[in-house]
Amino acid sequence: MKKLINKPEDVVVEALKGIEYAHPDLVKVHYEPNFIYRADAPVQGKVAIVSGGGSGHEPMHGGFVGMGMLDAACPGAVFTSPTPDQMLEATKMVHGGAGVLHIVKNYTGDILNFDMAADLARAEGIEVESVVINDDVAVQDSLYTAGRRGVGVTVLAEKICGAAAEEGRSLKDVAEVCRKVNGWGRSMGMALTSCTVPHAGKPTFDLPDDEMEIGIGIHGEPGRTRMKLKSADEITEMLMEPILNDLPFQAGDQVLLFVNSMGGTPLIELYIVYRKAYEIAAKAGLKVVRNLIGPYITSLEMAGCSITLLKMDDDLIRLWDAPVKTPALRWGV
Amino acid sequence: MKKLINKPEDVVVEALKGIEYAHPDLVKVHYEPNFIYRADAPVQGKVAIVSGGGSGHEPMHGGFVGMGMLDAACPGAVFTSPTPDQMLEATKMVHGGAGVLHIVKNYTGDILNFDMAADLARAEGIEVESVVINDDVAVQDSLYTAGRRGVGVTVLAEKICGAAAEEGRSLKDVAEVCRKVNGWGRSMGMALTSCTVPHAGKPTFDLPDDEMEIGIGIHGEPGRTRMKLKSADEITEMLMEPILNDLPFQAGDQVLLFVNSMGGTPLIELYIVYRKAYEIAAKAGLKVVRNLIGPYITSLEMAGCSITLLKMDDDLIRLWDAPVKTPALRWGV
Amino acid sequence: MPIGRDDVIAWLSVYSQLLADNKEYLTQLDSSIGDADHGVNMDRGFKAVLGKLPTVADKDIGTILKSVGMTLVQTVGGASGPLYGTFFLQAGVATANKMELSLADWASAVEGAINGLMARGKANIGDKTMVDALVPALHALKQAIADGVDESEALRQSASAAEQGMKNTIPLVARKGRASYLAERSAGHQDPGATSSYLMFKAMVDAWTK
Amino acid sequence: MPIGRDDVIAWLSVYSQLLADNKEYLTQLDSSIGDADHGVNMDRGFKAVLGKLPTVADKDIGTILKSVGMTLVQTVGGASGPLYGTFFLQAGVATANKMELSLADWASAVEGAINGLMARGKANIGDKTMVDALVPALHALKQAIADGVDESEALRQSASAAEQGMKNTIPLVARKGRASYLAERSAGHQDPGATSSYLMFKAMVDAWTK
Ligand SMILES: Nc1ncnc2c1ncn2[C@@H]1O[C@H](COP(=O)(O)OP(=O)(O)O)[C@@H](O)[C@H]1O
Ligand SMILES: Nc1ncnc2c1ncn2[C@@H]1O[C@H](COP(=O)(O)OP(=O)(O)O)[C@@H](O)[C@H]1O
Ligand SMILES: [Mg+2]
Ligand SMILES: [Mg+2]
Ligand SMILES: [Mg+2]
Ligand SMILES: [Mg+2]
Repeated sequence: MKKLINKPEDVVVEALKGIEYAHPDLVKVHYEPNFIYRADAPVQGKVAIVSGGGSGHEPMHGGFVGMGMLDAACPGAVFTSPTPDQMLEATKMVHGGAGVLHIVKNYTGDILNFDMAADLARAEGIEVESVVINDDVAVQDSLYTAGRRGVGVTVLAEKICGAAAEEGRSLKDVAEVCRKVNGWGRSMGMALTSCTVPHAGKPTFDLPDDEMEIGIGIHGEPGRTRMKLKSADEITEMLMEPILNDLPFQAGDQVLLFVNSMGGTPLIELYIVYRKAYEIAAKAGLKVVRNLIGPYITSLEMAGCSITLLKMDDDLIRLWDAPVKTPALRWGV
Repeated sequence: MKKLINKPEDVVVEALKGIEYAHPDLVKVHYEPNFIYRADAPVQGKVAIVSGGGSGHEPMHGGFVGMGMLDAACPGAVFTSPTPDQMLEATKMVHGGAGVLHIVKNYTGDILNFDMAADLARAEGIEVESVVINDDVAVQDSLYTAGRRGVGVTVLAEKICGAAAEEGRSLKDVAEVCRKVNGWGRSMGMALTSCTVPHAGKPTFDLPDDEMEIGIGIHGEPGRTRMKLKSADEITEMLMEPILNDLPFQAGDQVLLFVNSMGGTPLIELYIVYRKAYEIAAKAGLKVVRNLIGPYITSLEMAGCSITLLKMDDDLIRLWDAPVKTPALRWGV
Repeated sequence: MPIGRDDVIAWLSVYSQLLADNKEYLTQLDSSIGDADHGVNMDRGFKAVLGKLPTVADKDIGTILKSVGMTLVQTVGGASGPLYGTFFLQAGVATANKMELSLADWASAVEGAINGLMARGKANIGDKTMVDALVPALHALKQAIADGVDESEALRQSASAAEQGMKNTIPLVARKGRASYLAERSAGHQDPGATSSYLMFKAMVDAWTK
Repeated sequence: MPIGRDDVIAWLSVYSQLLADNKEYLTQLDSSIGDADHGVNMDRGFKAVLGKLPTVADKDIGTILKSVGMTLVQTVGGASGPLYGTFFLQAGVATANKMELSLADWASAVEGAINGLMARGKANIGDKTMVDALVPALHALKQAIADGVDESEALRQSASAAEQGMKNTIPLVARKGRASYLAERSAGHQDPGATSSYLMFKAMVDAWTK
């Protein structure tokens, strides 16, 4: 295992320490239970937004804490959802009197732990709404299964809901925006390599030099199918097609196109994929009005990418453009 | 070779196409010769800043083109410095009447090609100043050799000089700022893995699972020494020590601490390194007043990191904080 | 053989040790169809439980089990944290204020625990989860008690039903948890949660039978 | 044996082919002490030269060589682009308006070319660069001409001096170019640029001797 770490069990806390040292103007870090929260929390009268999940997806979620995005983020162990006490304490810390939105990615662990936390917070008199993000078209949607994973749309929802909260919208309205974003967004990912969970010490799966996994999530898990390596253009087509067919997007739609690195894929390759994805979107009659390109929701050092397409209307565009000031996303201020 | 590319010979142009599609509000792309330039170039009366170098270091330099930073960036083939016609055409395109600063990393190829371009531009009546960045303490400085490589300080110099130019300072003054930044900054890097140049198709060097290279540059070249893998804290010490001793920095100095990913190292590990580097700096009596953490000057998908320390004074701090709006660095606007 | 609080603590200690011994094995199973953390998660949780036990060792069985549940909820995370957490919290509810339990008391505490876990996780038999080991183990235990078999033997039958249930998960296509994302590709692999559940029943045999 | 412009073009074609054939070898050498692109750089440049040659084939030797130099400067990049570019530009200066050269004319054109290259790169013999192959090759050529040896033999002696110079780079510690960053670690490896320079002289033998 080749990583810049000390002991596997110290990875999360030492990274938190780094964040604490690096961004005191933006965030504070609470230990035991662990969470990152806005330096100026609680913002009175504003709906607070709390998210969280396993570590290993950086900058998500901790890098998105700050003005215009999250009020708090709860990091679990690597790829392990955080525990209810983290979300409960974070919720109490950032609650500014207008209620708290929990943005939860659809994984059994995240759902169960956030549910417990929400129950506990409500028992303490805090109004909590939870919205579950489940945008991964690689997973068949079904009533009888755990359903689709929450992936790339999470980043977009956190940005957009953060702006809505900043505007002073009510908890109900911010949750509504979140559900709309979730409903209008679709993602799919692929891996060129596995990643290594620090505690496990070896790659989660073995992938021969000429093969790739299509339909992966963000936890280093294998995907839906393994196949021979293909060109960037072919891979981009394989990711875009199920996305385009699923919603379905319609000619004339305005969209945000998000090309994300799984961690180990460098920017130069993302732009090659973006180029093709943009051309496919244009051919489908979609107007790419906004984009995001880079490592924003990652799987440790996994090489690969995911593509997210989010239908936009004027309200969403305005919320996307609104000022944001976090360690990982910053504009307009 | 596992990469999201089509043909090796198309990597640079296809990535440029992606940049063109993605950031039309910020930059334009010129092909044959290839360069990226500010969408609003030339900015009349402002000193223009042109940089460039081999591709494979993204976001450097193309991601730094825009308001408050570079006016143009010339990408060569992967790890191959660009040719003089690129720098000449870029220089002519962005020249706004106040002269052009060439920021050149100290590599024989970059120096020779930029020199030729500067001569040609001067012959066409454009005032050109060149500043060479050579901040890599892993290389012994000597009159008889090619000298030290230009690495991390390049990013900082481009940001700071961009702000100085935006303020309306003269070419002489902007070049002076650049030389000051180069004089006040030191860097050192290390690799956990090699990287693969697309055309070469296999890793530049083989590194056993339990070894690392210390003192690497940014072109996938082996470093000064190979040794057994160590912990993040030990590695950070090995990078910080030569940096601290070289300038030397003095207790009480204000510094900018830049922890950079070589491409394949994820953010969570960078924060672990940042944590230790910050503590070492603090122990040396340095005050870390600004920082930058992320993949900004990379070697394709190489895993590893570099650390850059830049002494700051109030002028440099103000220039660092000044608004910047580029694909890869954005704040204050 | 009444089950005293020392027995409960002995069981928890043995289970912790089994989890520590099988940490890599469980993580390995989770690598194939999950995210390579189940062994690490369970070991972290039960290490914390071991640390907590001395502070409640002089309390009643219900308090001990609830403290285990709370500790797991706060240290494990993932899917298994709230699930095993709920299991122990509910077992604690059923044994509140008890200093000693008959095997039948214990069986009904386990039943309440499993019901709580299933209510939380909404998985059924055949979904390829821990439920596939837990439910057969409970049925075997209840059956053995009803049949009046020797208590040690009852525990052994229960554990072996858990083991069989665990093995039965191999051919299944997962419908719950992370493995469900793999759909057909999840078949052919043993469920990690079912495996840690089997170990829990094996720990009763190891701790309570000679 | 006067050297006509067709001979110059034949030489350039043979050299292009040698570079194409040795693209991976040169890149491999550059992997050990550089950045793994020398073969790719030279091949890209000389492919462009081949494409350009037809447009200048009816011109004088000086024009042909200058066009080669300009093409290399604009397509190779890296250190070798301006260096080989300068080499050919200066060779073109020395042969301006010539339709035919004696071997002595050619030797002095090569001398001008090498001087230009060395003025640009500021490397000397022993710095572990292309200079280590070029300078001995030139000296051998001049010596052979002075000694009045057969022209084919003179070219062969020149190429073999280049080859020896190239091999001599192996033990050297680099002082110029990328390999200098490796300091002592650069010893034990053959310099890629010296290798492509040797191939340039080998191409004269292949093209001009039977
Ligand atoms: N809905 C559920 N009901 C019961 N057990 C479940 C459910 N979802 C997952 N599990 C169990 O949890 C195990 C995985 O636990 P663990 O790896 O610790 O958590 P995570 O899946 O969050 O990484 C699975 O093997 C499965 O047995
Ligand atoms: N200053 C110099 N003078 C002469 N030759 C040099 C000099 N610097 C480098 N070289 C030659 O250039 C070769 C490397 O060329 P190439 O790999 O194409 O460029 P780069 O080093 O920019 O990647 C070296 O092997 C060496 O022979
Ligand atoms: Mg997990
Ligand atoms: Mg090069
Ligand atoms: Mg798991
Ligand atoms: Mg090279």
